[in-house]
Amino acid sequence: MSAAVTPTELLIGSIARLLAGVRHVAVGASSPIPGAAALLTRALSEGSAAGATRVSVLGSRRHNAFTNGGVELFDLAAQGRIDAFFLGGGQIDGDANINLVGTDGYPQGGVRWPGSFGSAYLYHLVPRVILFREEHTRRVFVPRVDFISAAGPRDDRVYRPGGPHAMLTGLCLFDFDKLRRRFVLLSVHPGHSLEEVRDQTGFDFDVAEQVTQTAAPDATALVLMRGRVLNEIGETYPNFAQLWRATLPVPATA
Amino acid sequence: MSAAVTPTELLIGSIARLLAGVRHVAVGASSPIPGAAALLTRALSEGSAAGATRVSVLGSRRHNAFTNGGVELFDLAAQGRIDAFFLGGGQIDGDANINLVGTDGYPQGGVRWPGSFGSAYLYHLVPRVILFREEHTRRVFVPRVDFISAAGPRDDRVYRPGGPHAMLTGLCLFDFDKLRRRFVLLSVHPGHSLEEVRDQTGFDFDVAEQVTQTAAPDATALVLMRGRVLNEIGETYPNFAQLWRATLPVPATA
Amino acid sequence: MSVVNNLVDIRALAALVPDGAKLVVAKDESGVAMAATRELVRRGVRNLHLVTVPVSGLQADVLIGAGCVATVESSGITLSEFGTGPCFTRAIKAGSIRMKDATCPAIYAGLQAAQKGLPFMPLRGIIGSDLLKHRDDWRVIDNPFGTDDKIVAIAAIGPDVALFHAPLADRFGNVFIGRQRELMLLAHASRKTLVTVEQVVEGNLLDDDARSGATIPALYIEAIAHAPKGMWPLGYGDAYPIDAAWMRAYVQMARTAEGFESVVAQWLAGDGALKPLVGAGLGELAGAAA
Amino acid sequence: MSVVNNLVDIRALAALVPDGAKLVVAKDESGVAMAATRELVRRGVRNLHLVTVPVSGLQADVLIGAGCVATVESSGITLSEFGTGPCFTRAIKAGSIRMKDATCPAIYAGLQAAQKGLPFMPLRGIIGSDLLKHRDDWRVIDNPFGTDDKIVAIAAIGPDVALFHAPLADRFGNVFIGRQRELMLLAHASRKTLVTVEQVVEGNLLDDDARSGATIPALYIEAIAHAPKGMWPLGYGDAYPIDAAWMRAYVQMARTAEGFESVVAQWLAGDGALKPLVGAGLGELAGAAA
Repeated sequence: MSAAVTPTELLIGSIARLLAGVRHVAVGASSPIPGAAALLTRALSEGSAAGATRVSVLGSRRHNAFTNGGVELFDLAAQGRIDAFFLGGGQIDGDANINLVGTDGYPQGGVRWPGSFGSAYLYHLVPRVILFREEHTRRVFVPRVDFISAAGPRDDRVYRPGGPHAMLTGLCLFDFDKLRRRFVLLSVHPGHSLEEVRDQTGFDFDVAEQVTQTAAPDATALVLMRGRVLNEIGETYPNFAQLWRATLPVPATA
Repeated sequence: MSAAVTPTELLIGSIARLLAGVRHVAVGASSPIPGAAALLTRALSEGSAAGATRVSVLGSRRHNAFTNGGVELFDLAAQGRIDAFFLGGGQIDGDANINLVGTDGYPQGGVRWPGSFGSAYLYHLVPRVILFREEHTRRVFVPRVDFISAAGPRDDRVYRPGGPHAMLTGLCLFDFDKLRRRFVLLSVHPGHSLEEVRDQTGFDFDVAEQVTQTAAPDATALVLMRGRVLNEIGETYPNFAQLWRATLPVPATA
Repeated sequence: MSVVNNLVDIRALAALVPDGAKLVVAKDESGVAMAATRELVRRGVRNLHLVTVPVSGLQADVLIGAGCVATVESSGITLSEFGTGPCFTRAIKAGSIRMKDATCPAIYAGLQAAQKGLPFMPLRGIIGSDLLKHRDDWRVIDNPFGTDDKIVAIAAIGPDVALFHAPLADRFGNVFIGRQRELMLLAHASRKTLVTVEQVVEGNLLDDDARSGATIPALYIEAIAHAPKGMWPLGYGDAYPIDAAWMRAYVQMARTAEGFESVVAQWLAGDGALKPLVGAGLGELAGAAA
Repeated sequence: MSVVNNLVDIRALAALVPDGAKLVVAKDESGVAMAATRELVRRGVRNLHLVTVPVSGLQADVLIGAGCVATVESSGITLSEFGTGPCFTRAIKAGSIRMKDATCPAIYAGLQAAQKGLPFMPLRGIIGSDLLKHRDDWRVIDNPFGTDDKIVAIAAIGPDVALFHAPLADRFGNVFIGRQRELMLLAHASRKTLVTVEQVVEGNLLDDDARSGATIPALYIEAIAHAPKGMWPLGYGDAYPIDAAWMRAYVQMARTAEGFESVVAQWLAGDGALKPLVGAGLGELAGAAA
């Protein structure tokens, strides 16, 4: 347990802090770290006065209670019954627009990514969308995305109870200021610096008065994470769980 | 089997002839005679080149394959996958408007009936709507309905692939001329006359060149009706089946 | 998944329906929580906006007769082979309820809009019907993909509470509905869902590969009460038939306000047969019982 | 209900997908008819308009690679942990397929409109996304119950054929789908539905009170083929895992058109492991097999 916190564990712990108090968090496909963070949030919230956080992990059989097909997540979101969700992006810009389609012209363009998934919809409807992208480079964080899969908040009088709440990368954590519609750097991960964040970010952002070092998960979180949460996420992401387990000080049985 | 055909059997046989060739007929609530006619149509159609008529009897467990709730009938109808349905009316007028709500002013008015059910929708969408009302009086067949639950065809450029196909009463059978939008008397039931129909009908209608006596069901239909169909309809309408059975020449075991 | 403690007794369940609630209920074939309805009447709930999916019978009639209902939104109130709803008819004539006459698919469309968090759903048909004249929550719009093609927009019906009866629940708060799929729609569309069930089973219904696809997950369920024969005097599929003698007595007695009071007194007192009290109103019955 | 003779062999099933069909398929978790997809490739079906609900992986990639597809309508084509779809990416760059980029709930909305016989369904979100610029079947309209409230109308997606894999069928033509409810949507929305199943059971699924609520009735099903392990090389719930070695070899080999030809040749030949043919295109393989 005294083993150093890995970067993955730091990210999981950071996301779980962003999820504190949510009633229902959903996790999309191909999202092992957000999934682990959601499961950690649930484990931490059990027995609390507000009741345990509900977690719906797409692709899981055990941690997903939906019985109305793939549309159920979207219906719940529009009803305001999903409090938090995760989106990434091949490109993300300073207006919080995200691009999951491709670069340099559409449709043939340069790089082509899989597609927009549910982003164009959920970004408008889920109040606490957490943008998560580990790669923190100017390739990802661009001045202006080449294609808007899902639009950041803007003055268009469109129904938009949702939107970006924070953005976590491999280097740092940003808040998103909904009034000024700007990212605000809150903390930098251990081993990294504000200068590095500036160098690797292609858009302007604000900086909090006190930029801290991103806090590691506390002992309770770490115990839950490396035990129950690791087992739970392994049902949906066995390869991720296996790699994570290999970093633990005392290897558990597979 | 040589027993006289009862009025109920005449109606069932007449409806079955109107249903000949339909792929899928649905039968609404509180409709034992249309239900029996639909089941007779299925029995007669089995083994035909076009395949058996599909029957969906609302309220039945055995003769209803729907698994998507009450909306499934309406969805199928809008897709054009229900060929025939039955509607009645507290009042019906010569423009084929039907009233299932009440008389003399809305909402408090005179007589109040249960309500419009699915009529306002299905009347537009099902190509072969058979209007069926046993009571044939000027109280029912009025010059103009007091409340339009479901509107007859009219020049309003509204999407309306469906509409009235025929109207069967306790006295007679009308065709509905879709071009001229008029009821056309086709046949009068045994024991009744054209004069009686005129006396009891509050709206103008056309009369076919050759008004015949409504034909009784043939021997094949009568055997199926009094055997298999009577048993099948008894699942949904036990009281109706019991009363019918009591009219048969050799009482079957209950 | 942890055990959810949402199993309550039926009075506690009925207490979760506030006065003035928009309450959505199912038709007889789908599952009607009659035992819970009795507790609503006993409690004297008031000013309900009752939405029936898409029609109702005895349940709506007794709630109306007992003065629990301000508004009825329905495509049909009828006791089917037993006749028209006597309290419904009386209330309409007296103008003591507001009636929102509907057509069945419009009720489904309004609930589906609520389920989907949409302001409205389009629906074919209806145009030309007088129903449309009396509904400001139904509007004719243009089909944006058509030419001169009008279609009706049905505003969302967002119920406060759904109340219905189902076959099975488990101790994790999940409810099995079998083929009565529209109960899922009621639960999804409503802010709060209350369910009575014939039976509470061990194990988790969501782990049962045969039943899980026809199970409403606990996510939508506020409370469940175990109510065997909870549809009586209505019948429930193959489990028990409708109590036809009770229904016939009901229709006879409820023709007058006094007769209906006698029905209610006897119904609140137990599950037995109804005894017509010739010439006796509720006052006398209450006196006799005291 | 009589026994329906719609059980066919898998080649006969694939023959029911005409060239040029708008074909709707499910995502990996819901049930992908891979064995039937192999028969489509073997037959050389052409010009499909492939609609994925809402995303696809290997199935879309092989159909695109094999030249079966003219248009892809999808919210995402990805092999998930195995990487991007190599044939999809190549076809996009070459401009050899028309891409209708979507967002997941819009695919569901378009199918639900078709299911309901509606010209469109409204949908929140999307406005501001560049997706909207490239879709003339998505239009911004006014919410008739709002004030200055724009909402997107999604035109119906009416597929000619739905093709998917399910756990069970019976000899009456009914198909059990369990929790994969969106398969019911595919069947309801499409003119013709083709299903492969792991198992054919005796008895009528609609008479099984546990399963009937999660059963697509024969009414919607054109043909069923019995295809045990019909999702291979994909995995199927708890029944069998994804063939990860095959998938890794696929992603490696399909990076080039020649490598993909070798994949197809081996895939059409059997259910075994993929062997990379260094320097060997389909021509050589075909020669070796002759």
